[in-house]
Amino acid sequence: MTNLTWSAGEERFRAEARGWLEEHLATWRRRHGLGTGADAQVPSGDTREGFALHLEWERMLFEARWAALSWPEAYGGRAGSLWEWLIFEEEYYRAGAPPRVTQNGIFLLAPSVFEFGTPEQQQRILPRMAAAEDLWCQGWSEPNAGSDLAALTSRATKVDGGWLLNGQKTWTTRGAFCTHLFGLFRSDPGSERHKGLTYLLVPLDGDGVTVRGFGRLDGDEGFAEVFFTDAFVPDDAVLGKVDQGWSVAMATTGSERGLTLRSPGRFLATADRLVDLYRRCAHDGPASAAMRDRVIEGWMRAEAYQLFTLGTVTALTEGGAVGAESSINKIWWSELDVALHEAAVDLLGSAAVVDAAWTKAQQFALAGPIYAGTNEIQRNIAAERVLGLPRR
Amino acid sequence: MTNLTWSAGEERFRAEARGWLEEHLATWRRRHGLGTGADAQVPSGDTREGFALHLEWERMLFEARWAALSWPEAYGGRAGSLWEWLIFEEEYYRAGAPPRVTQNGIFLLAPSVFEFGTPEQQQRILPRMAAAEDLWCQGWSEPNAGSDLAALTSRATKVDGGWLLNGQKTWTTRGAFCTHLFGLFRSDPGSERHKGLTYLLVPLDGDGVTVRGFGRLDGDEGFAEVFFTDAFVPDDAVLGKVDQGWSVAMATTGSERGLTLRSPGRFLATADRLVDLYRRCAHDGPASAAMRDRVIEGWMRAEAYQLFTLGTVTALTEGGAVGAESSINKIWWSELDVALHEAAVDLLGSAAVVDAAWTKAQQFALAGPIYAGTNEIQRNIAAERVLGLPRR
Amino acid sequence: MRFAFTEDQLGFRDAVRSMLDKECPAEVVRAAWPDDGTGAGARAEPAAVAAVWARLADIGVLGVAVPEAAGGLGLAELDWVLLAEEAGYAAVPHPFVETVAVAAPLLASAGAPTGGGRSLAGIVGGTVRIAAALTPGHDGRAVPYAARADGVLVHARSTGAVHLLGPDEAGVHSVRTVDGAIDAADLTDRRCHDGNVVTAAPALVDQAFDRGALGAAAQLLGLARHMLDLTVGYVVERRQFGVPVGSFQAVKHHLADALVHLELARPAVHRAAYSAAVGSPNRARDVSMAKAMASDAARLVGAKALQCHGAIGYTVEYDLHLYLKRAWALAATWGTAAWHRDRVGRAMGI
Amino acid sequence: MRFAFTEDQLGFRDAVRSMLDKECPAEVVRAAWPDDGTGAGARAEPAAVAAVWARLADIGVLGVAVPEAAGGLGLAELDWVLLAEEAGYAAVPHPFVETVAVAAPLLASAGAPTGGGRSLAGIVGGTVRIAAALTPGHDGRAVPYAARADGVLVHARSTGAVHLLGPDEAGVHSVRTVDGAIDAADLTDRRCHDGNVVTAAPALVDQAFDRGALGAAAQLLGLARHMLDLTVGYVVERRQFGVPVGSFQAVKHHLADALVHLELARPAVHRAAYSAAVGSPNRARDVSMAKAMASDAARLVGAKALQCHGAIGYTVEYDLHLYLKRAWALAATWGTAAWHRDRVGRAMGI
Repeated sequence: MTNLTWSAGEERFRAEARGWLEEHLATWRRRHGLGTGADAQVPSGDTREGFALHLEWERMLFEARWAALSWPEAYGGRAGSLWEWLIFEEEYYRAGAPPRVTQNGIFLLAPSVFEFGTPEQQQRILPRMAAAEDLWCQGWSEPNAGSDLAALTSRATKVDGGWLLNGQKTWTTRGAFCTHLFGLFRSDPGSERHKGLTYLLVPLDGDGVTVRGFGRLDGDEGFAEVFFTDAFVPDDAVLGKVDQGWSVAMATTGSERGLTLRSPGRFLATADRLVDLYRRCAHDGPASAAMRDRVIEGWMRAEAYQLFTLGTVTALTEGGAVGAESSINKIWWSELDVALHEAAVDLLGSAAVVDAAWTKAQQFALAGPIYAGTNEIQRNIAAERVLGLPRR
Repeated sequence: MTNLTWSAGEERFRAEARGWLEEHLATWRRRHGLGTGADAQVPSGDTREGFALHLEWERMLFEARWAALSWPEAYGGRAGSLWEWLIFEEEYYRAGAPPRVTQNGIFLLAPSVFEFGTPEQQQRILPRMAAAEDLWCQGWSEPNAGSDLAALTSRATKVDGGWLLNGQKTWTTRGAFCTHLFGLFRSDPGSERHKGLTYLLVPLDGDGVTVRGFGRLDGDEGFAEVFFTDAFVPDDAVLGKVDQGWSVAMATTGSERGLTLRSPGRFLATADRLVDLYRRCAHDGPASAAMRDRVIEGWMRAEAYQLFTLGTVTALTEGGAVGAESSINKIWWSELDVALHEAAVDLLGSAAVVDAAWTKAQQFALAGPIYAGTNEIQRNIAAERVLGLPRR
Repeated sequence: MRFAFTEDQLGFRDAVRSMLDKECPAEVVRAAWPDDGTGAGARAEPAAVAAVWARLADIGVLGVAVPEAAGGLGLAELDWVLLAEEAGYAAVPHPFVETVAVAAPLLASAGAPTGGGRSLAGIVGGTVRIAAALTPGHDGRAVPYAARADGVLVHARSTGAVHLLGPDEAGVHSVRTVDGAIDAADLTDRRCHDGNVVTAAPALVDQAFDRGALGAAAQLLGLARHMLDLTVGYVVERRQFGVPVGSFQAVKHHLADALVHLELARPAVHRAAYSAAVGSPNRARDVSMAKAMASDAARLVGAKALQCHGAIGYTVEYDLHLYLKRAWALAATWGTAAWHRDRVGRAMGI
Repeated sequence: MRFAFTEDQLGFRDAVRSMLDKECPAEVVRAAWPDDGTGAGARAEPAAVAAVWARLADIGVLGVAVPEAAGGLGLAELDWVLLAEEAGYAAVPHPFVETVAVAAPLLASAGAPTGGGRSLAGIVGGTVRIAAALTPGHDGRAVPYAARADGVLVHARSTGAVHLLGPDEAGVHSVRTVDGAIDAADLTDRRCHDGNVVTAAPALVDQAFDRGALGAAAQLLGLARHMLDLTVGYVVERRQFGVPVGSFQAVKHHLADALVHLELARPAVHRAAYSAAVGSPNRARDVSMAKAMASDAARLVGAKALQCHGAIGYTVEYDLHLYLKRAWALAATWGTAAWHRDRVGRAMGI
């Protein structure tokens, strides 16, 4: 039967999460003089100043076992269900808690470590990741390999006991502040395209690794270039099999586009804040009535994303899998996020020139149709793999 | 200097056109019991019943030298300027006069006859075209040559004194009611793509020509298939040079997409009727305020098309030419027309299920992004020839 | 929490789907159009068209929302929403939602006079079809199926009551409609009186309207899916420039957009069915969200389908227009998308 | 009827274009940003930034709308609209429109007190820059350039008069803005009094606002063109999957859309300049249409430009963001697109 209510246990879980978040967010903000509630001014975690502050918050999450709640307890989680994860995400964004600076490790790398890692790797990597001791950034893109990831040229050369890395990665989110990088390197020098790549786990503090941060559109030093010059990593830095990195990476990009990158809670919270903004900004008059229609439309789209996700989680819970449909997901949430923020900017009118929470978030939203596989690529995938149109 | 006023002479021309149209439309409608003003119910010219009625109207236009007003007097025109043509079109649609069933001859074929025809051809073809004695349809598309026009396979085989035609044309607008067809045939049997095609002028009443009308989405028998089986046309049916038909045809499709196919007057009139409809349908309330915003936007887009055209005509008048920019034109007016009619349908609400003037026009508007070169093709052209993006 | 249908619900859906696939292909929808192809009013119903309704009765679909005591299956919105989607997919040329999802449960719960050939048994047995004009503010013009229905539910603006009028009481005048298969009529002389009142209870009146809007939304999903299927089939086969037109990125992106909007409207419709079935206080809001999203999705899918077909989609000889015009009719009735968004906004307090 | 500029107007435009091309490349716009790159308020103006204004003075642009008697060129909207477009193209980091197109002719026609370093001669000579907050309902927050302007025009809500305040009379407080080059400030303590009133004549007040909105619209056209140029240049060079990304149909169609919207917004802006220059009764309507269309076109072009660039466009090291953020600032000020559409509707009587 369809049942869109939460169980008593889930409601208790929600209450616990809500209570904890309220209390600890207040503590954290108070400790650093960040203000309270809607007026809280939290420096971005994608800046050097903000990152340390956010690490402290991440460690508070870890202490209470919220950081990676769906993981086994042995790795620092609480073996929560996907439903509990959804509930926590709703409460997290509803409370106005900050975006997770540990996200790329916990939501993108970890699923691959669970699937492809050795027990030794899992034990070595996951607890420190959950505890925000190791901070992971992704190293996919290169200057000439963006949408065309298979064109990458960074090399891993086999040497005794490990690999020597050479080449350059770029657009590495939070790379300037992280401790480790995961990414693909060409391990078979004669290989082309998707073949002969190896998925490697690389500390950023080693010899031969240079990281240069640079600024994103929204003003944060959120990107980095990472240069490798004969940087050594040992054999146990390989995730999965040598030369088989593409399939490991695709599993990760699947998670990225699919469920775990952007939970509905994030957009539900944005939509609710947009409705509040409308209430505050709207004057009577035709122009604002046209805005009202857009605000309602945005709210409905966020709600639809929540419902779509409930269906996906039901299917996963009952043994299904997420495949190419994750492209549908990515297109929807990224364009929803743009629409919600553009409506907010239009409501703000001339106040939208100010660099403040809504405008900063609007700029971040604009990256959504680009990162994690551009929406052009996603539309190709949806058309080819879901609808079966010819690849050409 | 910029001067957006009409001269005294142009204003007299407008007054004359307005007066004539008002009087003669009333006469014509009264004679056939078609009702008056906004309530007039004129059968579509793209139906068998309607076509005869429209021919009568076209001949009234011709008698008064409005039918092809920019042509020399010798061919039935009044040597009017492009400005006068624009003014007449504005008055024509403002008065609610019916779409021209002679359009494809006068606006698509005639420019090519003026440019490529021999004096004999001009004398033979143009006056009868203006008088609506010969009625021309276009024969470009074939079942396997739509957007890909150069894939056409209808053949013209050289014989003594002329050509034998074999093959099939389709999507021929008003083909079932017209007397002549203009189109491209493959005259060099060894040729491929754009080469070896000849532009021919073909009577539809000859031996070996079969025309089958079929229904359009809007319910009218507006399309036809034309089959050729050893149909003979004499040598003087060739427009331009043998095997050089592509360049003649491109000149014609240029006119089609460019200025002459869709004058701004048509959309200004639709926009004004939309504003009237809004006044009649709008109730107070937020939903209608959202509609108001769309109505205003539609009106502005129609106005912008008018202004864009004034710039084009100024340039043409001062010796310029219209090139690939005509793709910009085609994209704009076709999408404008859809937007205006969709707004009307939304204003009508449940009344939009009725087959009436607005809904019929809405269905016709939907063809705009398809005919005269799909908007996908137009966007390719705009990107490649105006912006210079690589063809691949 | 579980957002999925039961095996039984899916099994019933599959049975209806395969029956309609056989009994209601495009030729049958086309047969429901008047001979002149222009949608002009009532005339004798072709046998193949009548047979669709009879087969729906045979497999029990018409009584899905009739209480078991009256010979039906006694099921609720979550049970029939998938069937309405299938009726939409097939563009069933009958007042399916009006009769099965609106009239049947309304007559059952109102306990209203349903004699004179308009009984619940008649609905279950397939001898009674009922049209409806229940959208707030509806002026009785162009009511789909009213030209050949056995009765029509109308909302009396002055009293707020719903009446069931026979054709003789409604002043039925056929009108030409864009979708020629819906046999619409203007109700020019609605004689509402105590004798034909069904209910004046606002809760029942609102519930009936919401069921109609939900059913329309479900049909729109089905229609959108059908148009997308037709288009995918066409662009894979049709070649231009030496390749299938479906290999052009512009075509791919049009259809990916269509897919995305369809897939995200679907859960909104299914949630609305749930809210209606469990009597949620959010029923009106959820139904309105469903109808708004389904209307917009179906119109977008239809526009993309037409564009990706090109000229062939613009002919009446090809089937696309049958589904496209039904989608337009359903988007325009039971409240437009803008009207429903406004209703969502009111429910949200803005 | 003639809808084209004169040779003189085009020649002046070309002169300004080539000067700005040299004097105001992206590096200079970037230099106008605060060192921390986050747009936080006023500090010493870099020499290259100041030089742009000086060069504009040198070639007579600053006095374009100042009467000849006061040392200017005495020209009108049709003469400066193309120059404003060029200032937009270059993203000139100065209150160009506010000073040249709004303040100068307003001060000239109002005959108001313009001493204290805020004289017409100062404008012509390049020593005076003036910011403006004249949008109806403006609350004095985040006024572009107010942090380093020599004066700021404000509209006093209670009287409807326009006042010219010195920095000391306006309570200037720098604010961080998305576009770091516009040095905006909140005016927290506006001391409007008879001594600094410019005019209370509604016709002059309205005209000043319309000139600002028109100038903003023209700048938006220029910015859109610049973003399109940058993007075309990038997608022709950048290769992925073995081909230039500009050869992908999706990229072509994004940029064709951008082109179409830009090309159709342009005549709307030029017509508004004409209506303003000839004192047309439709001036307000035409200016609002221009600002609405230019704002929407620039935002659309900006979105397409960013998407077609991909990640590189999302960095502050690449130049696109300089123009994108200016476009956002101009779309948000002098009335949003929705506000202007409403004004068009009122002029149309709906």
